[in-house]
Amino acid sequence: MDFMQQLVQQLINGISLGSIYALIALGYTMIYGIIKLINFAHGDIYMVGAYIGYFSITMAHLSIVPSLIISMVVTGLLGMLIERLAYKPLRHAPRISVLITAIGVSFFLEYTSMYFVSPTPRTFPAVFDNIAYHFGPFIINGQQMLIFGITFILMVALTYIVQRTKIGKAMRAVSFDTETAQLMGIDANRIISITFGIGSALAAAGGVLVGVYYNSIDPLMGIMPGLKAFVAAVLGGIGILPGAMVGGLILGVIEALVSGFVSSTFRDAAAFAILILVLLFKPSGIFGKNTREKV
Amino acid sequence: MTQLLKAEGVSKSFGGLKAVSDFDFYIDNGSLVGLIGPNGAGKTTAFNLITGVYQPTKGNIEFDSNSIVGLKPYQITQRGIARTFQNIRLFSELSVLDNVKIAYHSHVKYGLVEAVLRLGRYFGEEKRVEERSMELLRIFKLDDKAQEIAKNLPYGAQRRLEIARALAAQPKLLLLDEPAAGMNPQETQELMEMIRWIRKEFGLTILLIEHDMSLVMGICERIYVLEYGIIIANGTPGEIKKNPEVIRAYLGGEA
Amino acid sequence: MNSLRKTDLIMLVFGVALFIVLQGLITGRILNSFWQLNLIILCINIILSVSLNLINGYTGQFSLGHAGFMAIGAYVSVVLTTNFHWPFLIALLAGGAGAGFLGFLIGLPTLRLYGDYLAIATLGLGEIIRITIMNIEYVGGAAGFMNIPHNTTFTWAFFLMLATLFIIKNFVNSTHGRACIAIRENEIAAEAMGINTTKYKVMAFTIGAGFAGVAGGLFAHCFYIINPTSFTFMQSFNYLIMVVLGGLGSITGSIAGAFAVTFVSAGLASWPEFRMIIYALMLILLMFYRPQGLFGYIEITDFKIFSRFRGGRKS
Amino acid sequence: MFSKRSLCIAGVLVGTVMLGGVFSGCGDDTKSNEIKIGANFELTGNVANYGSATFDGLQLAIDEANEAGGVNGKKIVLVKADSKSEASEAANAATKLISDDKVKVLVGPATTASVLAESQIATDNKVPVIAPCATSPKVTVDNGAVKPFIFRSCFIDPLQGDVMATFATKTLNAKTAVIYIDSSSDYSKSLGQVFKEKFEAAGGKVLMEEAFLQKDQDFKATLTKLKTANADVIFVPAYYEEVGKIVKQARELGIMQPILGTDGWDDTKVVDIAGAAALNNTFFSSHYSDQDKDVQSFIDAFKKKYDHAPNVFAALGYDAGKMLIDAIKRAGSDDPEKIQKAIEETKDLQVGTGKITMDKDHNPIKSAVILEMKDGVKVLKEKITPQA
Amino acid sequence: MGTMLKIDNINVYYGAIHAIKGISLEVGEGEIVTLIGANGAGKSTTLRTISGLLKPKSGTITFEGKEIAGLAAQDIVKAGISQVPEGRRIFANMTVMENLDLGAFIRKDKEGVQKDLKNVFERFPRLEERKNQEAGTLSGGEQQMLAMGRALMSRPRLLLLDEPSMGLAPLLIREIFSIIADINKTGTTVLLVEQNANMALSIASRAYVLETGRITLSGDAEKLAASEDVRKAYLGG
Repeated sequence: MDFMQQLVQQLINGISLGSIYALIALGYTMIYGIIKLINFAHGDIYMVGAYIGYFSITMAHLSIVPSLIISMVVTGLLGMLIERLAYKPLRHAPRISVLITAIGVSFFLEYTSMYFVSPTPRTFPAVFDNIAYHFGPFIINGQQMLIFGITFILMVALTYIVQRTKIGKAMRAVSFDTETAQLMGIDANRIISITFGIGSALAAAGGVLVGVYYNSIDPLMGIMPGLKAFVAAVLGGIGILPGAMVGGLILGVIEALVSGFVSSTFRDAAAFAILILVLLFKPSGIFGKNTREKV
Repeated sequence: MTQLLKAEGVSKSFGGLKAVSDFDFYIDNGSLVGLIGPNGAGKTTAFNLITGVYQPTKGNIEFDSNSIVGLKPYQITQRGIARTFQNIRLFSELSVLDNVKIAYHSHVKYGLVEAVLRLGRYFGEEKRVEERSMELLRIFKLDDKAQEIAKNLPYGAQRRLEIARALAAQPKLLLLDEPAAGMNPQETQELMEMIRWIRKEFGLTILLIEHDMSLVMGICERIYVLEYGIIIANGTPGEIKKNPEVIRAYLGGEA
Repeated sequence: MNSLRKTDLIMLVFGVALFIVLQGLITGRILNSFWQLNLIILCINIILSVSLNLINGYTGQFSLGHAGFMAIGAYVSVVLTTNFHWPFLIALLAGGAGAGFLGFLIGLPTLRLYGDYLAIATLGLGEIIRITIMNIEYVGGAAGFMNIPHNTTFTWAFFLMLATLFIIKNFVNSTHGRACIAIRENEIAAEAMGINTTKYKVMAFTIGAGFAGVAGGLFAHCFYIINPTSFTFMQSFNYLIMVVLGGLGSITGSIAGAFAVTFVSAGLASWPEFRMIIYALMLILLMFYRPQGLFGYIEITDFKIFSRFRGGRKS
Repeated sequence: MFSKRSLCIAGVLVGTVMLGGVFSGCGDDTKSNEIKIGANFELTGNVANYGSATFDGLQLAIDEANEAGGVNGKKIVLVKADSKSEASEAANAATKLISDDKVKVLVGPATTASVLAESQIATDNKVPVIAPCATSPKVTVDNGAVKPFIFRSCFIDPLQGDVMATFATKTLNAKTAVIYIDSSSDYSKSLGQVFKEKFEAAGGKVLMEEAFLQKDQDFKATLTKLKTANADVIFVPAYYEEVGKIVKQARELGIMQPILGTDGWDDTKVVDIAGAAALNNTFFSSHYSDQDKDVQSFIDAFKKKYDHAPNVFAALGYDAGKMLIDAIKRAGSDDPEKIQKAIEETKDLQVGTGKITMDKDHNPIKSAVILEMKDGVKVLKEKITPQA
Repeated sequence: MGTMLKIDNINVYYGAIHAIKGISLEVGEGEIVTLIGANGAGKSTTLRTISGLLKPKSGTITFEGKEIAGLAAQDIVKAGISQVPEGRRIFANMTVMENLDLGAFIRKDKEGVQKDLKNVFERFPRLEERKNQEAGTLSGGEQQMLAMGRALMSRPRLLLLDEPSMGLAPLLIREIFSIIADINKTGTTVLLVEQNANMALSIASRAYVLETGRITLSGDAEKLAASEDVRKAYLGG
């Protein structure tokens, strides 16, 4: 393979990796958008989603689609429950306390899961054949396309929900100005709760798909993807759905290129370096709007 | 009298929207000048331009015969302009005393090493700062509340504390942004006396924005009236009160 | 104003007395080496949490990269002691200086960012530092640096901790510290009071990073081996937890936070399955009932017993 | 600001912790009919799966001994401590086990760096350590000097690297190779190095060396790069979790060459993750073959207790337990120094994975096997009995 | 004319600050009542308390005979009170149409909403011209119209207006006030908070003067307009 060929194959690799980051980042960015909380537990919710999917497939012997739906629903409810129990009481507390609570929730999910499912990784059964498609010298496999497709569809669906539906308008209103939204008769608490539900369900979808794609899940699987998804969301402009998608893809492509042409051990460093550079020149991310406090 | 502050042709637009346009004004050394106008007329923007929070889109501002355009807010403060804020910006979790002590920052004469190892001038300077701060608090009748947390003070006291804090920065020109907002008539009366007194005592020049007409008319020597970012009148309180433009702008169209 | 000196003196006497008692317990074998080791770790954690508090608590800059600076200090000092046979103290200070210098270089551009953006940027910087170290074969790469002399004793840890407390307390109680606090309280007003906010943010960041470096050096000379896994962002979270648990803006709080985290961790060592679950629940519950941390903005010297000696601090 | 209630909560919290500390600090009343053994393992953190698997194996060996009436009439009690997958915490945990729980012997942790951190403390306190699966030579030998109290129950990296390099050149006739290591593991790094030396010494050529990090999920970028080298074999000395994904993704990218590995591969998870088909044409070295009769009893016992097949970590943990029990029996006492002597003299001991004899460098002499994966089943390809 | 809103001796605190010190006031059905006073006097706080954004520490608020103090903000909107907040606070990143949709958030009757939308567009033709424009790009006057239109979309029986004249040109202020009067004529009761005393008094039937959290004057709007006290309070002696 010559350089160009390798470059194209690396772009394919990067986009497929990036779709996963994007999928988790979508939920991250929604939740951040509405209560401005770095929900460090998001990656762990993704992990829980993967396990629920795993148990639906292996124990309840369901096929992939119902398992995916069950996982999304249950995890969505879990997200709402976490919001209700852990974050809502702290709505007016200092932000850093909420952040610590989020870290606490993250630890709690990781280690409670570890207690119940043991730290040993579980292997996802192969729920469908993974066909490799050859386009000339390039190889794309079915699951890669599936993940990219699902991420894209979810992003479009989510954008539709947020832009066009009543509940979506309420979300944007709460996110922009909670108090005024309340003056419109919007129950802000309910909207926040729903947003958590949707965000968590998205994370669960990500978890199940990653389980299917990489075959292996473990209780600490959410830490790095969670962090990367957050980086992706910030990169794209946190709170902005297409931003999360683009941020995720950029991150994936950067990682693939660095792994392919430099060294994979510098991959994460490169991802963070790009993030910092983008922030220095565009402090609110690629799609973000700059706002400064009014004097 | 020399002109302490002089603004010439100052304009400021925010994304095409002109907040202040072709602003010409001056403040004589030692005078007490008022800046009035309806809400949204651009008064606070004028303050922000003088103190370096905003940079003018065009025009020049001179302080003490030197241009201060392009300087950072802290540099402008160090040159001798201090201000208060319309929406009180105290260090709200700190004690009243610490609020004032912080403002002495530019005038404390000990270095980092002296501070950290508690050598040399540290104790003397800290003592001086504390004494001076307490003195200021006494002037503003806040000395008995020196150890209270600023956010727990009543509104009027917070306003006074903000002025005390601004004075601690030892300015030549003091900018007061609605100092009497939220005060009752009696408090306003006292504030008026206090502003007169500190001007004399500290040899200050004062520019103030105010809604409370009794305050403005009562103490200002000269008043600028602003509407839609343009100065529509300029004169003594007596002149301003009779100016039909001002009455229209201020009391509203239908009288 | 002699009361200030008096408070210092009392604290110093108290510190030395505490040291004599603890050292006595160690020499007398009443505290076994596990507790001795944990006391050393406690001292290190106090240095880390107090120095992070200077950045996060006092200056209000949300930094999540403390473990990175700790790593710099650790690696610089172990290279100097192990490969160049420098004296321990000099190597520690060099490690601190190295971390501080890096903090300065990094802080200058980064501190223009605000809030969560600063947090994720500093987290990223910490990870970049760690990954870079992991790729340097000279210091052992990912496997770690070995054969480090075991220089860190309780005495070293305790007195360096005391020095850190003394210096940071004095910094905070000077006009420089007040400038930092003013930035936390209201950056716009601080600037209007003539405070060069960029300068003080960078200063707090540099000093905080420097002490993290010293703590890193102490940490590294404790275990014969260090590897980059000890300096992940999870460690930075740990120090943040200590600071917030104790109360942002309170040195006493940081000490209490470090104490609580260190000993909860040690006390739960026998129940590894539940250790993290209990720890997590403790965090969540504490944030529920005391979101401002155990001590909030309050110092131990603010309590009644000390009021006779009260100096420059607020009540 | 300071409500009474919250002060109370704070007080109670701090108080409990302190009391907890004091009590656990005092509780070292060893009963005379017990022998305490410290199990210092990665039970939480990044490599918790390896640590806890090793611990499971150890636990099985101890349980068997206790059910058989104990050792020298005494019951063996395992005291667990968590090294949190971090070297410094491993040292901390070892200190606790030695000084607080007064254990006589330490077993663990699983990874080299953690054992190295622990070893000095153990040496200072004259407590023997058996490291079940730390394969780096540095664990037992430091600058040419054998560490008297440190032992292991697995073979060392040079052996495996040598075996696989020989296998590649002799059996597979490979002329070129690429090496893909886990750079966060000492194990993987030193195996990569040994393989390179031996492979090149045998006339082969290493075309490319790449690295990944523990917990990586996606290897396609680097594999795409490795594919360009088009080497005869790919050597991946790493642990099963990543290996499974690497093999799977390599085959997906059309890399069909033989992939070689080491004992870190030995877990059924590899098959689950990579899929049986992808694993065809892969070979790895390990400690035993499950077709080996001597090993069957261990595998059965393990399956009975834990409901799943043991992996290599569990097997090595079991071996460590066996070694220890044997040594205590022969020492006839729970005196750490006597146990240390006894471990040194271990000879022809039947453990879970075969027969072992301790050599002068505190490394067990045991046979190695090369296994081939055929449709998801491990098939014994070669058995290498070392020259003692 | 029945009493629609009755506030009885409420006290409201912002943290430690006692912002409202025992205010009582009444709004009769069909009236325009105005609350005037200087900055920081507590006018907005009063409106925010009625809307449920702040909870009074003591005192009662009854709306159409029902106690509403302490209800959640969305339930107060459902009860029939809508507020045009100070500074307009439109959702700047959404279109004009979306803002109006949000105003009708609590309503389920699609046809009624369509009808009200038509009414709003009739009243504010400029909003219809710009219905697909981002609200943040509107001029100050248009934003005020949007904020009012948005509040009307919930079809309130009581409309609370907080400083509708703020930052607007005189011509526009006149327009806004005639619209307020018009809205009132079509059957919506109005409680108006204003700094522009003359303007407010010109359309109101009754007025209350607020100073530092207390009501100092109240009565017939025309009489207050002529009163020297009000003039003094604004222009100084």
